[in-house]
Amino acid sequence: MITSMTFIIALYIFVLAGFTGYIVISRVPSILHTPLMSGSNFIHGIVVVGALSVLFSATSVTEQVIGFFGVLLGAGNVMGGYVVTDRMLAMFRPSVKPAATSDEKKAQS
Amino acid sequence: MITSMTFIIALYIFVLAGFTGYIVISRVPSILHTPLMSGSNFIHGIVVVGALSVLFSATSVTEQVIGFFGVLLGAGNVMGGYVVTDRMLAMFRPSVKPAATSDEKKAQS
Amino acid sequence: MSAIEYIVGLSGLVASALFIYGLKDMSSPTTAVRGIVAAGWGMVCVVAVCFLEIFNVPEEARPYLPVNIALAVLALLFGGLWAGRKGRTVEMTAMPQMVALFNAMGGGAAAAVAAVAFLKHESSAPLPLGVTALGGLIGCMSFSGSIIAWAKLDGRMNKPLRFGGQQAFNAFVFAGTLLLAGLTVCSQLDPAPVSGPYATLFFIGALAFGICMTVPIGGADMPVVISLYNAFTGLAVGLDGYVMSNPALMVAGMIVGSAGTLLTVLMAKAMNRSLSNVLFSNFGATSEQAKGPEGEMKSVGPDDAATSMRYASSVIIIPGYGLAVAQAQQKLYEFVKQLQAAGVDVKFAIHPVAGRMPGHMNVLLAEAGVPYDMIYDMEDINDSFASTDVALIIGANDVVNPSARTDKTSPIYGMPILNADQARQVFVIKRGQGTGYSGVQNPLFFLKNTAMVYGDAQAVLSKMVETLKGLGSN
Amino acid sequence: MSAIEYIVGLSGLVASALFIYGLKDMSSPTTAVRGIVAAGWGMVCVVAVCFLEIFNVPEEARPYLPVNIALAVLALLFGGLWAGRKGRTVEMTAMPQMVALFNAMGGGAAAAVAAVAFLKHESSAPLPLGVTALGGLIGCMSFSGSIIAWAKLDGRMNKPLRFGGQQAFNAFVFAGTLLLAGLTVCSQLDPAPVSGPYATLFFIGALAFGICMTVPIGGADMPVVISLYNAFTGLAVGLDGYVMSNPALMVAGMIVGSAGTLLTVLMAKAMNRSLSNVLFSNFGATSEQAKGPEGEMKSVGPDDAATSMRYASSVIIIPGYGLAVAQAQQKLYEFVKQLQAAGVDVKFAIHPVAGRMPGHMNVLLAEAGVPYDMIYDMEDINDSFASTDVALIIGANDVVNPSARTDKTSPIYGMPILNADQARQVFVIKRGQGTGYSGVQNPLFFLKNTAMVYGDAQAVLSKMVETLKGLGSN
Ligand SMILES: NC(=O)c1ccc[n+]([C@@H]2O[C@H](COP(=O)([O-])OP(=O)(O)OC[C@H]3O[C@@H](n4cnc5c(N)ncnc54)[C@H](OP(=O)(O)O)[C@@H]3O)[C@@H](O)[C@H]2O)c1
Ligand SMILES: NC(=O)c1ccc[n+]([C@@H]2O[C@H](COP(=O)([O-])OP(=O)(O)OC[C@H]3O[C@@H](n4cnc5c(N)ncnc54)[C@H](OP(=O)(O)O)[C@@H]3O)[C@@H](O)[C@H]2O)c1
Repeated sequence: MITSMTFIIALYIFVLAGFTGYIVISRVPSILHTPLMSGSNFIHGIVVVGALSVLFSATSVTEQVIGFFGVLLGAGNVMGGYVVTDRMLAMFRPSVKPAATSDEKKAQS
Repeated sequence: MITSMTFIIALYIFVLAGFTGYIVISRVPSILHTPLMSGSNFIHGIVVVGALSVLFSATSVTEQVIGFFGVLLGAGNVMGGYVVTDRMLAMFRPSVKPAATSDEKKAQS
Repeated sequence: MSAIEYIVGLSGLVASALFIYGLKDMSSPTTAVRGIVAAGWGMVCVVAVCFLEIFNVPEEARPYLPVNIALAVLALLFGGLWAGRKGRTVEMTAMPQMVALFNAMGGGAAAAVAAVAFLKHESSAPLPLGVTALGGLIGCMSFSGSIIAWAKLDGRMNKPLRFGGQQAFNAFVFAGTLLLAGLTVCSQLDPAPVSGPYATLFFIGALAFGICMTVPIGGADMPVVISLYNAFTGLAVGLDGYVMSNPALMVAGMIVGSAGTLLTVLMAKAMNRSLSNVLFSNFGATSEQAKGPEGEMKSVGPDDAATSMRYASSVIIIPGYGLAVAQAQQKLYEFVKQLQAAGVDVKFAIHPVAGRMPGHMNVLLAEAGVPYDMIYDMEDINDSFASTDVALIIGANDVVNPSARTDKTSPIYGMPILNADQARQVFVIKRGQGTGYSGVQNPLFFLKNTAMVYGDAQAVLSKMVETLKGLGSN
Repeated sequence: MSAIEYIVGLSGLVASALFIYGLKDMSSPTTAVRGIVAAGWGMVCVVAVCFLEIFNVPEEARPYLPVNIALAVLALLFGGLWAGRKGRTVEMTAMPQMVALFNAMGGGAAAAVAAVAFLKHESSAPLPLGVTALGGLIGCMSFSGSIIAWAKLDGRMNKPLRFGGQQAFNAFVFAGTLLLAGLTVCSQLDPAPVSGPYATLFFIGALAFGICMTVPIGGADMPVVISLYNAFTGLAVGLDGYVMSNPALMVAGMIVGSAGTLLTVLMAKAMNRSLSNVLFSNFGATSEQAKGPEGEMKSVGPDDAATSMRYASSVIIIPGYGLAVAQAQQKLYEFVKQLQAAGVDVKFAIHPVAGRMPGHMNVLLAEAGVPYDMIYDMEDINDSFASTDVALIIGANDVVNPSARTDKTSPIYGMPILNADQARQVFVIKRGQGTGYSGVQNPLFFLKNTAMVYGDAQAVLSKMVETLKGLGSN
C-alpha cells in the first residue's frame, strides 16, 4: 500500500510501537489483566485489513480460497475480541456514586 | 540519509514518538522536573548530527559558515545539556544505605 | 502516491492512535470501557476505508474483482456474526478458551496473508522473503497451538500428551520446519520460482510444530500459553505489515507483540515460575503423588458456618478456582449482601493468580455485580487478616497454602500467599480432599482454627443463604 | 542503500532507543543517573557514526571536504568545551538561565539546518518546503526567545518591555513573518529559484518575533517560557529530521516536543494559571499596588527562634525562592543537622512550584546534601502540620499564602498551598516586607502564632547555627 519503506524505517516503527505497548501495559493493574488480554487480542484483529487487501487483488482460485479464509478468520478475531472485551469491561463498576472519586484515585495509582 | 520516506510514514513516526514522550514524562515525579527539563534539552541536542551532515556536504562559503555555527551551537547544546543534567541528578541521594529498598519503592510509586 | 493510498494510510494512522489511546484507557476500571470503544472505532475506520482499495487493484485482478468483493463481504459477515454471537453468549468462566479461539483465528489470518505473499511472489529479495517466512511460521504456530489450548481448556482434551524423547522430537520438527522455510525462501529468490511444494510443506510443518509444542503442557498452564500465543499473533501481524508495507499492521501488531510478551512474563512470575519452566517442564506430571501433612481436618455444616459468620463483625472472602468451576459467584454475592445487611464488614481478597487467568476472579465477581471497591489486592489486605474474625475460602487452595512460606521442597515455595491462616477463624468450602493446581496438600486445612465445609461451592452457598434467611434480620 | 547509510540509520535507532530508555529511567531518583548516562552513550554513538558520512558526500562537495571536516571538528571542540565548562561551573541557582542558553543553542542549530536546506534547494515540492519553513520559524523563535529569557533570568534585562498596542504589533510581526515564509516557499517551488532575499528576511522576521513575544513576559514567568521553548526546539529538530529524512532526529525531536509541552502545561497548572495567561497576559504589571491585610507583624531575633526550635520536638521546613536567592541551602542543612543532633524530628516540605522552576528546591536541597527521603511532597505532608511544633518558612511566600484558600479576588486563589498556618508556631525568615512572585500580601505573616525573623536567609541561618553551637549539645 505505502510503498518504499526501508528496513531501517520499519525497525524504527517496530521499536517505537514495541516500547509503546510495553509501557502502556506495565501500568495496567492486575485486576484488568483478563480483559486486557482479550483487548490486545482484539487489536491484532487488524490483520483482517491485510487479508482484505490480499483477497481484493486475488487472481487465482487458490488465492481466493486462502484470502477468503483469511478474512473469515480475521473478522472472527475482530468481532469476537471486541464483544468479549466489552462485555468483561462493562461489568466493572464501583459501588456507589459518592465514592467514585476515591475509586478513581485508587484505580489510577 | 535514508531516502524515500513518505509523508504518511513520517506521521507514524511523529505520532509514536510523541506518544512515547508524553507517556514517559507523565510518570516523572515533580521532584525531578528541573533535571528532566535539562535532560530533554540534552536530547534535542541530536540536532548536531543534522548540522554535521549539512557541514560535511557544504559547497559554498555561506553554507560552511551556517554549518559551522550550526555544529558549534549543537555541540554546545549537547555538552552543556549533558553536564548540567548529570550534575543535578548526581545530587539526589537517599539518606542511609539500609533504607535504600524502601526509598526505591517510594520513588517508583 | 495516489489519493486512495493517502486516505488508506491516514486511516491506519488514526486507527493506530486510537488503539494506543484505547489500551492506555484500559489501565483504569473507570475508563476501560471508553478505551475498548475507542479501539473499536479505530477498527471500524480502518476496515471501512480498506474497501477503497477496490479502486486500486492491479490490472490483472480486475476480472476477479466482483467475485473477490462478494467473497470478502461474505467472509466478513460470516466470521463477524459467528464470533459476535459466540462472544455474546459465552459463560464468563469459559472466557479463557474463547480468547484462545479468537486468537487462533487471528494467527490463522496472519498465516494466510503470509502464504499469499509467497504465492504471489511479491518480492525476490532475501530480507522481505525471510520476514514473510517468519510471519508465516509464527502465525501458524499461534493458530494450531491456540486451537490445542482451546481444546484443553474446553475439556475436549483432558490429559497432556507426553512420551519419552518428546523434547527431542519437537526440536526435530522445529528444525525440519526451519529447513523448509529456508528452502521456500531460496526458491523464491528465483525470478520465476517453483516453490509451491516447499511452501506447502513449510506451512504444514509450522502447524505441526504448534501442536507438538502445546500438547505436553498441562491444561492449567494454558492461560500463560494463550497469552504467549496472543503475543505471537501480534508479532506475526506486525511482520505481515512489513511485508505488505502497511504501517498500521506493523504498529498494532508490535504493540500487541510487546504487550503480550510482558503480560506473559508477569503471569508466569505471579505463578512463581519461569516462562521456560511453563513451556518445557511438563509441570504437574510428577506432583500427583506429592505427600502432604497428615493430621485431622475438622468439618462443619454450612448452617453452622453461616451462622457464625452472621454474628462475626468482619469477614474476608477468598475466592479461588473452585468458585469458577461451581459458577457460584452470584450465590456468593447474595450471601455477602445478607451479611452486609446484618452489619458484617465484608471484603474480598484476590490473589493475583487466583483462578486460571490473571484477573479471573475480578471478572467473575464483577459479573455477579460486586463493586470493585469491595475487592482488595493481596498487598492491600494481607495485613488485615490478623484483625479479622473470619476468613472464608471458597474453592481456593494454592493461593492460601502456607507451605509457600515455609516448605522449601514445595513446588509453590516462594509464591506470595494470602495470610488467611492469621484470621481468628477459617472456613474452607471445597468438595473433598482434592488438591489445587500445583497438586500439593495444604497444611492450612489442618490448623486448629480451620473448619472445612465440604460440598460443591454452589450447593454450600445456597444452603448458607437459606440459613441466613431463616435467621431473619434479627 | 549503501552500507554506510545502513550503519548511520542503525546508530540513530540505537540512539533513539537509548534516549527513550534514559528518559524512562529519569522517572525515579534511584535510576536517574543511569538514565542520563544511557542517553549520553546514545548521543556519543550517533555523533561518532555520523562521521562516516564523510565517505558518502555528494560529488560536488568533495573539494570542500577537508575544510568542512576541519570546521566540524573545530566547532565540536569549541562548542563542546565551552558549554561543558560553563555547565560544570554554573551555580545551581543559575540553572534556569543556563538551560535557557543551551536551549537557545539547540534552536539556533535547528534553524541553521533549515536555512541550509533552503540554500541547497533540496526539494521543490510544497510539502517538504513547508516543513522546512516551519522548522526554521520555530527554531528561530526558540533561539531568540530563549536568549531573551536567559537575559531576563540572568538579571541583564530587569523590566518587562511593554507598550500600548503590543499585542497588535506582535501579531503584525507574526503575520509578516508568515508572509515571508510563504514567499520563500513559493519561490523555491521554481526549479531555479532566486529566494535568497525572501529567505533572509523570513529568518530575520522569525528571530524578531521570538524577541517580541518574550520581552513583555515577566522574568518570574520565564521558567514556563523556557520549558515551552524547549518543546519548540524539539519540534524544530523533529521537522528538520523529516526534511533530512533522518528518523533519529524525528524521534528524538518529537519526544522532546511532546514531553516538553506536557511539562509546560504541568508547570502552568501547578502555578494555577493557563498557558495563554502566562504568554499573553503581562502578569505582574498591575499587581504591584495590590492591597493586602493590615495588621501587626511580630518579629523575633534569630537566636530566640533558633533556641525555640532546638527545644521543639518536630520542625517542618518550607524553603522558597528566597532561599535560592540567598544561596543559603548549605547553611540550612548545617542548621538542620544541628537540630537532628539535638533530637528534633525535622522534615522538609516542598511545594510543587516553590522557587522559580519545578523541582527547583529539590535540586538546591540535593546540592546541599539533604537526603531525598527527608523531603516531602505537598500532598504527603499537608496533614502533618497540625501536629507539628514549628513550621520554619525560609524565603517562601506565595506557597504558604492562606488567601489562596479563602480570597476569591487574589491572583493566586485556588492554588493548593502548604498548610503552614496550622503549625503551633510559625517562623518566617525574609528580608523585609517584600511580596512574592504574585505580588500579593500574605495574611499568614499577621497571624498570632507567626513570628518574623527579618534578614537575608544566609545571614539569619548563620546566626542560628552560631546560637545552637553556643547552646552546645545539652
Ligand atoms: N490466575 C492465573 O493466571 C493462573 C494461570 C495458571 C495457573 N494458575 C494457578 O492456579 C492456582 C490458583 O489457585 P486457587 O487457589 O485459585 O485454586 P487451586 O489451588 O487450583 O484450588 C482450587 C480448589 O478448588 C476446589 N474446587 C474445585 N471445584 C470446586 C467446586 N465445584 N466447589 C468447591 N470447590 C471446588 C478444589 O478442591 P476439591 O477438588 O476438593 O473441591 C481445589 O482444591 C495457583 O496455583 C496458580 O499458580 C493461575
Ligand atoms: N517553581 C516554578 O516552576 C515557578 C515558576 C514560575 C513562577 N513560580 C511562582 O513563584 C512563586 C514561588 O513561591 P515561593 O513561596 O517559593 O516564593 P515567592 O512567593 O516568590 O516569595 C519569595 C520570598 O522570598 C523573600 N526573599 C527574597 N530574597 C530573600 C533573601 N535573600 N533572604 C530571605 N528572603 C528572601 C521575599 O521577601 P523579601 O523581599 O521580604 O525578602 C519573598 O517574599 C509562586 O507564586 C509560583 O507560582 C514558580
